Amino acid sequence: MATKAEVLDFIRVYADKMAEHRQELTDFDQAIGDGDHGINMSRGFKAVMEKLPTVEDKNIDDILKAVGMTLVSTVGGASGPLYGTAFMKAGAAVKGKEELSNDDIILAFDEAVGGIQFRGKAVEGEKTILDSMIPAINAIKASIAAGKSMTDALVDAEAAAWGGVEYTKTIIATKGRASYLGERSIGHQDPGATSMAYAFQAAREVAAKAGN
Amino acid sequence: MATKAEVLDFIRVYADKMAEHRQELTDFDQAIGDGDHGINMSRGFKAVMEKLPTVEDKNIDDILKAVGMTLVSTVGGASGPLYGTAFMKAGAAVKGKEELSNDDIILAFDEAVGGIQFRGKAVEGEKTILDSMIPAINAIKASIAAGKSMTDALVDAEAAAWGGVEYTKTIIATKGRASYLGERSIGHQDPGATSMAYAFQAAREVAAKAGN
Amino acid sequence: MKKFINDVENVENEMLEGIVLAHPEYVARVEGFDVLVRADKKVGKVALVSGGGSGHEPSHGGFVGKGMLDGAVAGSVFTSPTPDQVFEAIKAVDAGEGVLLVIKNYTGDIMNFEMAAELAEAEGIKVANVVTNDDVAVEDSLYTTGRRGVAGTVFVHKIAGAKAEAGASLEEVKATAEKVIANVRTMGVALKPCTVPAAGKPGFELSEDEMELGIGIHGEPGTERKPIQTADEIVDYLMERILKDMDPKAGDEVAVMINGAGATPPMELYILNRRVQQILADKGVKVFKTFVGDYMTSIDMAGASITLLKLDAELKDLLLAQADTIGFKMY
Amino acid sequence: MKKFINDVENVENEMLEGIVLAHPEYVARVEGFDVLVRADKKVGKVALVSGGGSGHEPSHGGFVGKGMLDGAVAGSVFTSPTPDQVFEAIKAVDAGEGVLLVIKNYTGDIMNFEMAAELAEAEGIKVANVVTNDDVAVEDSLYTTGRRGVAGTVFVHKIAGAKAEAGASLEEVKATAEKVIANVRTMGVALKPCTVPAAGKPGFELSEDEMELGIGIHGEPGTERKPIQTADEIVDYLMERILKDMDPKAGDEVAVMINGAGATPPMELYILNRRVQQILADKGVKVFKTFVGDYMTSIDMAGASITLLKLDAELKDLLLAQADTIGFKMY
Ligand SMILES: Nc1ncnc2c1ncn2[C@@H]1O[C@H](COP(=O)(O)OP(=O)(O)O)[C@@H](O)[C@H]1O
Ligand SMILES: Nc1ncnc2c1ncn2[C@@H]1O[C@H](COP(=O)(O)OP(=O)(O)O)[C@@H](O)[C@H]1O
Ligand SMILES: [Mg+2]
Ligand SMILES: [Mg+2]
Ligand SMILES: [Mg+2]
Ligand SMILES: [Mg+2]
Repeated sequence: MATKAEVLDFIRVYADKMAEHRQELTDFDQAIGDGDHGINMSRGFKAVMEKLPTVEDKNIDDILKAVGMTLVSTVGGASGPLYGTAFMKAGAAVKGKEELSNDDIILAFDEAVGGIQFRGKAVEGEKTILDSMIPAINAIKASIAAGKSMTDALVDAEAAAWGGVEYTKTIIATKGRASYLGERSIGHQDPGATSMAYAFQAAREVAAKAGN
Repeated sequence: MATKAEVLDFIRVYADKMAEHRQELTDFDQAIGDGDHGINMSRGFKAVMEKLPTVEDKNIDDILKAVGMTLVSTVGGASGPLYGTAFMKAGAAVKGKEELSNDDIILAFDEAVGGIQFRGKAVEGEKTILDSMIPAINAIKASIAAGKSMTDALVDAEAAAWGGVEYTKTIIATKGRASYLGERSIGHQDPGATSMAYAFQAAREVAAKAGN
Repeated sequence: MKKFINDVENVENEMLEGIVLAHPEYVARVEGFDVLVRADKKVGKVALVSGGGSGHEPSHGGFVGKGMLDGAVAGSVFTSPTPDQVFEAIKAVDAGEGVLLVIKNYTGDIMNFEMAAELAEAEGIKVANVVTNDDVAVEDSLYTTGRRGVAGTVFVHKIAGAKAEAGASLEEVKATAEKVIANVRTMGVALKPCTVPAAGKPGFELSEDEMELGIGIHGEPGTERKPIQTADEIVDYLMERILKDMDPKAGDEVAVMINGAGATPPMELYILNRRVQQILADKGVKVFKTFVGDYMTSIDMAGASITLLKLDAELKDLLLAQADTIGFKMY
Repeated sequence: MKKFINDVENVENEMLEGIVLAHPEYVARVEGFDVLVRADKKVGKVALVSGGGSGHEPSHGGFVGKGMLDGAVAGSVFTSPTPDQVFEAIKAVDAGEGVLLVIKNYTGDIMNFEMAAELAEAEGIKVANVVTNDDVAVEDSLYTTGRRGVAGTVFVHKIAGAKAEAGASLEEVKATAEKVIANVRTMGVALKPCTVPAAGKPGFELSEDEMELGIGIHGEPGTERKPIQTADEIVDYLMERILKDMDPKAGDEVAVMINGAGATPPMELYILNRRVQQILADKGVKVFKTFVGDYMTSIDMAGASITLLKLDAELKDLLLAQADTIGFKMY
């Protein structure tokens, strides 16, 4: 489960990570894209942090939707609509909730990944955000089904996410800007998959702190 | 005195020097001008060398005029009209001559420097071509008046020319592009004075070879 | 990084301010947004909106005006503008006849413009879009997102803009735009990389004797990195790729654009053009009109692209139709 | 040196070929000479000839056409054209009403154009000349050759060209040109040097954090070399010098030109313009018209210049008069 405070904490921790890894994500994008992913994500989450105080008294769904809208209107590029849609869809999935059960959390993740797939029309294995996100969500589901706590499930999720990031090094990009490189995209780690792995890292840290 | 063969030889030797010192003259011009003096002079004398075979059967004055016209129409910049006028005026001064007496040579030099002054409206001490040319011509006159041979007079002339070049390092440019630098032109050697000193060097070498 | 800027966070905004201050007779800014629209809104016609990341100037704000665009949306440097910005542009220019969005084929641009279109349609505005993809450097296959939209997009603005100005319907303007897209091909080359202000360092590296052939307008890599060659050899390489793809016949008529990437002076563009024209003349392809200059730049990249547009009678008329914008004038 | 060129000996010629191949509707080349003239010679008017070294494109061939120049002479890069070339231009454009030579104040340009004028006068052609000297970076004193002619020269072409197009006499056109010269002031700045093709290396050096204020259009040094500053600080410095010299009063009207040196993208020029307009607004000086772009370049130098021209009623009319050239269009 997750309280509203934890959701807010997750947003803040993730925003910090985007600022902290701005250069790293940009460097990854420089190798196979146009070198702005870290700039885009950190600009977006800086705006989220400015927005947050105005919505933190609202329900979780309103908070998530506000985050999504802020990302959509400040990130731009490919990642803006994708991350923005993910947060908006996650919000819509938990309408009216003041606290999230594990089922709510799983539903929110499912809706988020569905939103990304609707927008980006990609599937796993195309060297995108999905390559860390889908394995991570699958890991959560498996671990919760196996009776683990959400904290432990998120440990597994983060590991799966980083595994997905590693996997992106081995494949050709067929979506996004990196697809122009063809064969030459092999060997490089996908920036979007990487920024998504940090989302699971942030979730895992927050859950561990809260002890859920 | 100077035969037509020696005049032609002088032109060839000087042309070689302009090719050889292309970079050096350009570097001097880069410091206080626009970095093209060696390029300009070598382009002009390359054209002169192409023109020469078509006029070498003519009189000395026609040859000198052809050199002047070629320089005027190929050098451009400040040095084109100046060197071009100098050769044309020198040619006009020795009209009809098949061989030059020492008086003819001195008259040709005087007319040449007069042409440069008419065009460029400069006087000695302004950091220009004149600063090596005028001392060199004065040296010829003094040495011939003192009974020296033209070969020896040209040794003195070349020395005076290089003295003039050294002098240009100590003065502010008040003519040409270097004048924009004001005080900052001090310490630099004038490219035009330098290319003119090579003219006296060429003349000295040719005279020494001929033994006049 | 050596640039005339004040604050990397603010280059896009200050640039837009500078454009409006320079050319109030051409463009106005939609207050609070990074959107430029015509100083005098034209009513009773289909409106054209284009845009993309900043750093391609005069694209896109420089083409707002009579006979070309009605609105241009400026994202951060090399980053697609966001849906809310595009939506604002659509609302500002719509005159009831519908709005055509001219989108360059990049995942980000398509998603952001599509989201904006959804917002506009929800408000009852008729919106259509076309996606430009003229870059022959990139293979158009199932395994890519398709070819990139690059300098040929300017011809789409010009010609679709003329069609709209002439009073055609949204469907007609869209069909004309698609005809241009079907007939325009581009390929580019870079000699020196560009520097995104917020990144502070060049986006890729080329050693003193290297060039990147098939470069994208955001410095995306191309087909080949090679030792630098003569202008003629470079043109031969680019033209071979373009001509292979578009295959014009003797007697066909084309428009030519030699586009500078930002740091390449006219002198070099004209030397490239010389060879392009020689090749077309050798093939018996007739050049109807040539454009040489900076139309779709990549900030301060040293490089150029060659664009050919195959023309028919309609496209020729529309290409020569009056246009009066900051960056493109035709009378 | 990274450039799109074939042979350093041939850049000027190949560039001229490229220009004529691109724009046959605007310019034609005088066969065998580095001279561009209007594609359709205008008769019954005073003709204008300008020129200088190559490397300043679109100056000067790019301004040949209706309402501006009748002929342009291109020397080697950064080297004044020779008298025979200028003479050829004069002969080609003279329509019996006389020819005005617009010369930038450089020793070489003046001597070569004067020799050409002597040749023309010897053939009975009426020739007059004006010398532009708008660069406030250089002191105009007895101890210099006077101020340099830089980007302000473009306003002389535009306005004197309009005067000639309107049918004024040689004396009148010259008087108008001189009015522009008396009222136009410019100052420039460089961030990165330019490379003359024949030289093969940059003409001066600036370290990664330096700029050269008061630079000339051939990379001649200026007033000061300083650590690089923000765009606004740089504009403040340049404007202070320009305003000190021209001292416009509140209510005065000016034209503004933000000129790029060749490798500076529009984005940065507009950021500079923003500050220029702020300063003028603060002083109550009215901006009548602003031009932003590459008008008088220094090959591939990264840099810019700011030009102000104080206007009266005549100059305003002539500035807005129709012009149709490759590099400058006004309708
Ligand atoms: N169709 C898509 N579906 C999912 N993710 C995508 C898609 N296209 C691109 N991405 C992700 O977006 C990342 C790039 O984001 P960013 O650099 O911010 O945008 P842009 O490519 O527009 O510059 C890629 O690394 C990739 O993970
Ligand atoms: N008025 C003048 N009289 C004599 N010599 C001059 C004058 N102006 C310039 N020069 C000479 O010309 C030289 C520069 O020639 P060059 O570089 O070829 O022409 P530019 O200055 O037009 O580039 C200077 O070094 C100087 O010696
Ligand atoms: Mg990116
Ligand atoms: Mg010089
Ligand atoms: Mg991007
Ligand atoms: Mg010169």
